Amino acid sequence: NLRVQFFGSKLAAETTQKFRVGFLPVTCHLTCPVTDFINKQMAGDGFFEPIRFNGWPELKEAYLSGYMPATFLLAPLAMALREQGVPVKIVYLGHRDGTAMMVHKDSQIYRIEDLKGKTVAVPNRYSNQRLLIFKALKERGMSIKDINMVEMPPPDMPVALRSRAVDAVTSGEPFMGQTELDGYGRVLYLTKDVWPNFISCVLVVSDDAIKNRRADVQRLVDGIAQSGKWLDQTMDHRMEASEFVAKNYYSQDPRLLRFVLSKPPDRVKYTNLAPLKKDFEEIQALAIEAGIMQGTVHFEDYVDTSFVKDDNAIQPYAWEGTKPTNQ
Amino acid sequence: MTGKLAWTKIALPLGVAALLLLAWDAAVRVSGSDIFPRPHEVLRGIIQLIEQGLLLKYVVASLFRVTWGFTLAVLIGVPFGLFLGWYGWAFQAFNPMIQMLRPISPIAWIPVAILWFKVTDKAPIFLIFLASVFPIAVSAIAAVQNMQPVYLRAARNFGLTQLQLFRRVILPATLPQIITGIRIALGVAWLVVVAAEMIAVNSGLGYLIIDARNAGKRYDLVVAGMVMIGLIGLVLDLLVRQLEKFDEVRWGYANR
Amino acid sequence: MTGKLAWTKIALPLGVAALLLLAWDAAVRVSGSDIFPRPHEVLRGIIQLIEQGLLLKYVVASLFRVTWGFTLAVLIGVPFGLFLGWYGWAFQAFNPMIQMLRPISPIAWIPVAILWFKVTDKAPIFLIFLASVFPIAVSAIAAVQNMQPVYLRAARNFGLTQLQLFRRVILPATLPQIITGIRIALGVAWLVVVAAEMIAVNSGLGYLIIDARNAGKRYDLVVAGMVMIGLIGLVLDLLVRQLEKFDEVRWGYANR
Amino acid sequence: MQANPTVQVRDLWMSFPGKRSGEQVHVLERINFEVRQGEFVCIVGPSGCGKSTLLNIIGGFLRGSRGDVMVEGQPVAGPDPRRIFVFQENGVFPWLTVTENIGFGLLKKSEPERAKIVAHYIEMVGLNGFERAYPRELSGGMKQRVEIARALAANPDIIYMDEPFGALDFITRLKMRADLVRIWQSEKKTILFVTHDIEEAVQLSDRVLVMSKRPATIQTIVSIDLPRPRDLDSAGYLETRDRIFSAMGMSLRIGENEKEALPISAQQPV
Amino acid sequence: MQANPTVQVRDLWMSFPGKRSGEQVHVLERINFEVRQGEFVCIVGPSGCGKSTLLNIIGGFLRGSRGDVMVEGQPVAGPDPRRIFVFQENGVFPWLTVTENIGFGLLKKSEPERAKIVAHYIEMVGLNGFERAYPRELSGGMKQRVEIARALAANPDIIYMDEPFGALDFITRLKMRADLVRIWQSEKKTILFVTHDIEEAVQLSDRVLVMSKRPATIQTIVSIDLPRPRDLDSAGYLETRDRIFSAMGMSLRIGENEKEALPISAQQPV
Ligand SMILES: Nc1ncnc2c1ncn2[C@@H]1O[C@H](COP(=O)(O)OP(=O)(O)OP(=O)(O)O)[C@@H](O)[C@H]1O
Ligand SMILES: Nc1ncnc2c1ncn2[C@@H]1O[C@H](COP(=O)(O)OP(=O)(O)OP(=O)(O)O)[C@@H](O)[C@H]1O
Ligand SMILES: [Mg+2]
Ligand SMILES: [Mg+2]
Repeated sequence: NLRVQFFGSKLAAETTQKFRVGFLPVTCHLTCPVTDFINKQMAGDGFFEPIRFNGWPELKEAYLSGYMPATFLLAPLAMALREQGVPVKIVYLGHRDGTAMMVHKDSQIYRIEDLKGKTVAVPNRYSNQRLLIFKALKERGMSIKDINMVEMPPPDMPVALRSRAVDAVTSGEPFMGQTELDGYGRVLYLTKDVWPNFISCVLVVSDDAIKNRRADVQRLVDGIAQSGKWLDQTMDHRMEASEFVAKNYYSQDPRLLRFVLSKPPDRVKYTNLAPLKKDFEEIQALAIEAGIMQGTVHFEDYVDTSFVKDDNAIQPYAWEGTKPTNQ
Repeated sequence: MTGKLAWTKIALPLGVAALLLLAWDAAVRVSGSDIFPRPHEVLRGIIQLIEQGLLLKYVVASLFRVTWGFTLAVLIGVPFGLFLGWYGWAFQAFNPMIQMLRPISPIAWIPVAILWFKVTDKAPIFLIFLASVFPIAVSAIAAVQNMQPVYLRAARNFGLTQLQLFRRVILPATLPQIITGIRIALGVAWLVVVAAEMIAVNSGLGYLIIDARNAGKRYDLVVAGMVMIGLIGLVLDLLVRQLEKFDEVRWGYANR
Repeated sequence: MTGKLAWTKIALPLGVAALLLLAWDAAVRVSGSDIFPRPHEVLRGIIQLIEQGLLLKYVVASLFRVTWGFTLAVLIGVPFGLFLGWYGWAFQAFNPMIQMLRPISPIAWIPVAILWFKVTDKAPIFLIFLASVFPIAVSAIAAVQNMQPVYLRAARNFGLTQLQLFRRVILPATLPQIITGIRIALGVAWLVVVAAEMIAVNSGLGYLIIDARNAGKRYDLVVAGMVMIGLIGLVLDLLVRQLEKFDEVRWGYANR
Repeated sequence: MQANPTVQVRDLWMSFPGKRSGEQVHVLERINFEVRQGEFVCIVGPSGCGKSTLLNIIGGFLRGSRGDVMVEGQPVAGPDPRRIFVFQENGVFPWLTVTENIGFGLLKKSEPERAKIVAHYIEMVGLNGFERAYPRELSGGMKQRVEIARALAANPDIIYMDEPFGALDFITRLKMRADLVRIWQSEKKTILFVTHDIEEAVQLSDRVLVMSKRPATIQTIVSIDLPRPRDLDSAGYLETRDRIFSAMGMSLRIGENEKEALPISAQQPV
Repeated sequence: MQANPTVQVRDLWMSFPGKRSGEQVHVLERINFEVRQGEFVCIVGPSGCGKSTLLNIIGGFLRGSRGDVMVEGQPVAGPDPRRIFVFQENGVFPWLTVTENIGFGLLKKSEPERAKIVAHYIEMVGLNGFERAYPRELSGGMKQRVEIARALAANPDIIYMDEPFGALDFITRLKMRADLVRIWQSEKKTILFVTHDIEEAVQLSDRVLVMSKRPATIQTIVSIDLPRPRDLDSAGYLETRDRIFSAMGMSLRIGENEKEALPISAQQPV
């Protein structure tokens, strides 16, 4: 391979390597470490290599550079990438629902309408949280111009809310749960209240991997689906996952993950993750309105549904966890 | 002579720049990559920013923040550095703290900045200040400590007040070295502008870069932001170097 | 005398540190905030890291990256800077490029680093190199350009080869100033370690800070990372300053 | 207070820490002398014997290893604006013009007064036309004259001068000597003056301190009771000069380094 | 080639750009002279007249505004290792020891050869015991001797010296003069020597160039045909010396600045 590697090859993932999957330490990507962990417990070794990143840009750039053939990604970002000609396909969802908008508990904001004139922090322009605000405002006869939207790295949101530097924050978990757990954040809305079955993150793979490493992709999708169902099977599973993910993958306080996964239990859901056209059409419509997509691509272009023949047929992992360690 | 000088001053760097641009373009083309933008794509990105009226806005916003943060850093760093350089006890007392604080990333300071300054322009200004004040202070301290002994002796001989001593001897004697420190610090101030503009500001060249990195595949805009910062850095450095032409500091420079 | 010196060198900074710690503790207590850790909580965080065996691992990982990036920066920056400082045409040709490159944030370079070096240790090393090579080069250029004319003349008189000239006159004549530049650059190298370790590495003090930030409310660990970086910065600066004691550079420093 | 000792050096020793070997460089040994108020004392001695070191200790810029140095009855703690030093190395501030350098010690004076004094001394050292020049634009001798003018302009009680006329040509030097003596006589200053020119020492001073080779002791002190203005052809002058010459020759002959021990007659055939 | 002009200065003019006013400082005007190979030429003249400037132009460190300077038949393009300059400002490298400084021009020699030469010149300038000292540990006169030794050690064909003995005491100075003349005689060097000491000029040189006040022209050139070793009491010596004295006095009297125009007799009463 004499090609100059200096500016990256065209997403040519090296086939010899273990299948790499990028993720961030957020609850939206929880199925990634869960799948890996259960696999290692059951089979002694994982069949893919989860690569943990610390922020969206690096994650995406590593994907674009061809370092890994698959990654969790913001849904609107994945769609926009396809539109920009990046050979990427959404094959499965990361979760449904799963975020919230928090206000300070002492603030006078009780309804979405009260956000008028307030400062609201979102992670970035391509986050679905931002689109969700578009939707929420539109449904109440308001527009984005009625609020002051700022962008901020999610890790800084708790401090910003605590010090009331902003009036409201919204991002992936666990940052929202943290504010609630610490007693100064109050939920203004959970995503399910505004946008039932909300999707924030999706699993994407490169066209190249779909063509050349189909079996790996299929195994990955199956694994994610199985662990999603496993998570939603019992609350014990969620508590178990909180422990091992917090300890081995996220280096967070397990208490925090337990909180996010249980208060309320449907704050975030990991079932029903097959990509559906109507969901994405709704996202796309909002994305066009929000100016992050043109609308030159469609569901069939950016989603490959062929890896999920029948989502309902997939069974959760038959793994009961390492109970003794919980004592 | 002047004709020749002007020629080399303009033509040489332009030649180097042209070569670099060609190399960049060739490298991207040869690699067959479609991720990294080619020079003309970056140019197109800049033009697009101009058309949207964003470029000027972003440049002004970043210049505003850097100017404030950096000016504060100079106003505090130079006197503080001179002071520490001159008074041994002050140096002993505060130098370890300075050496501890200066390698700490502005990113680590972001929570503090938000806590203190909320989501205002003051937060990035604070971060820029923090990153640039230490190089300035360190160079001022070193400059005082390296002053030629004979000037020190002459100065001490005339019974100046402390203020006069600083104003009339220590400052001018150290200025050539301090200007070098200031030039380095100015680069550092811009170096952290991207980190500083992570804080909920919706403008600035740092924001442009963050935003473009967040966007799908807009590396043309990332590079556009880098190019703009580079150009501004070049101009500001030229301006600071004009200081070296003043009679009060010219003594410190060999005749070129 | 030595007794007194040792006393001030240790007791004074410790006193200042103690005062600062008290002030920090009081500030957090008064603000009633529970976000910011108090000093003893940070200490607990550090102890926890030690117990997990992470602290040493992280320190070693960051030291490894910074040492590589910084050493490369010194090895390239000093000769390159001396060269540009000495040859007017080279300065004319390359200085604008340097001034353009040096204010560009390492964060903006991350995409390039990932493209070139993938997610390996080379990527952060590259970013650290990039951030520290320019301060070093700028201070070396300035040092040559500010050399005392009489040394220049004496040097030119003896008909040295270019290499001898650099090795035996220009380098020693500029070393005191270059060491100041190196000290500043060492701070800058650490300044960017957090940004550099954003690239999917899973070790290092920068990683610790990012990771702790991602963990919701582990500011005790964020501050622990800051403190560790600060302590390392202090030690490294002390080491670099030992260079000033060598006979070959002592001439550049006033007797203290 | 008149005729009281202004400078008293009692049993002064000085050594510098040796570089590598750890052995010390002994420079001054058992130096004892006094300078009365209003006296003009010259110090002569071989190069490297310790003249600058001695003057720097008296001036408060260095500290002796042992012994006392009192000036005006007080132990010397540091430099003092009533005692101005003219350095052997050029101490003119390169960032100030000639005018600003000469006016440096006059910050307390009003602007016009300062201007007047500065103009007077610029005139005296013959730097008219160079008022606004920077030191880098001056010749070696001109820089030296700026430093002398700066010291005189400050109107100190005591002046310490370390080879102040070393870089001046013969004529300028004569003029500067005459000016210095005039100022000293009219304003009753105390002057300690290091020179390597024995004729200069005899022309200027009341007493000449002849130092021996390093480690330097005071070889002899030669009093010069010749009337002023001094007649350089008078027998007294010539005799005093020759006494110092031979004292210095002696100081060499008793030195360890016999190679340097040139007899006085060495001045004859070159 | 013997007796051919080694240094030829033809119609040399030099002015420095005036600082603020834009008016220039005219330093040299219409300078014409030649130095034959193996000749010892001294340059004397009032302080600030342009002696260092002239020497720097000949040495290739400055460029004249007008006129030609040829050395060994070639226009001077820059400094050359066969022509070593001893600077008026101290040009000793502060980062090198005495030994390293003196051996600086001998990089091409083998290690032991270099050590031998260095030892020889350290001995000659009387710096034994200071081989490993750094310049900051030396006195003013010792630094000057290091620089002289460094120049002589390089064994150049031509030596340009700008007040090299200015900071030396009387005895050391006599010894250095004798050594310089010996080296010059035995090794047939060409020497251009700036001094402010007229006696020194007459003792050393074949010809003395007397420069006028700035803008400097060559006032007179005095040939000294006295046999060596020179008898400093001989009538010829005294007569030559006085001719130069009066030429220099003249040069002052015709200067613009009447204040400085001290008559020769000024050397009498101080
Ligand atoms: N900082 C120093 N460290 C070590 N030795 C020193 C230092 N300063 C001076 N010396 C030594 O002290 C001795 C006396 O030096 P000093 O400058 O007093 O001589 P001097 O009589 O003024 O000579 P000169 O006439 O050449 O100026 C010299 O041998 C010198 O090497
Ligand atoms: N770089 C410069 N810029 C402007 N003027 C200068 C510069 N260098 C020298 N001059 C002027 O040129 C004149 C001659 O200076 P030069 O150093 O040649 O004198 P000199 O004869 O060597 O005197 P001295 O005996 O005092 O060393 C002086 O009037 C000085 O002010
Ligand atoms: Mg001395
Ligand atoms: Mg001169």
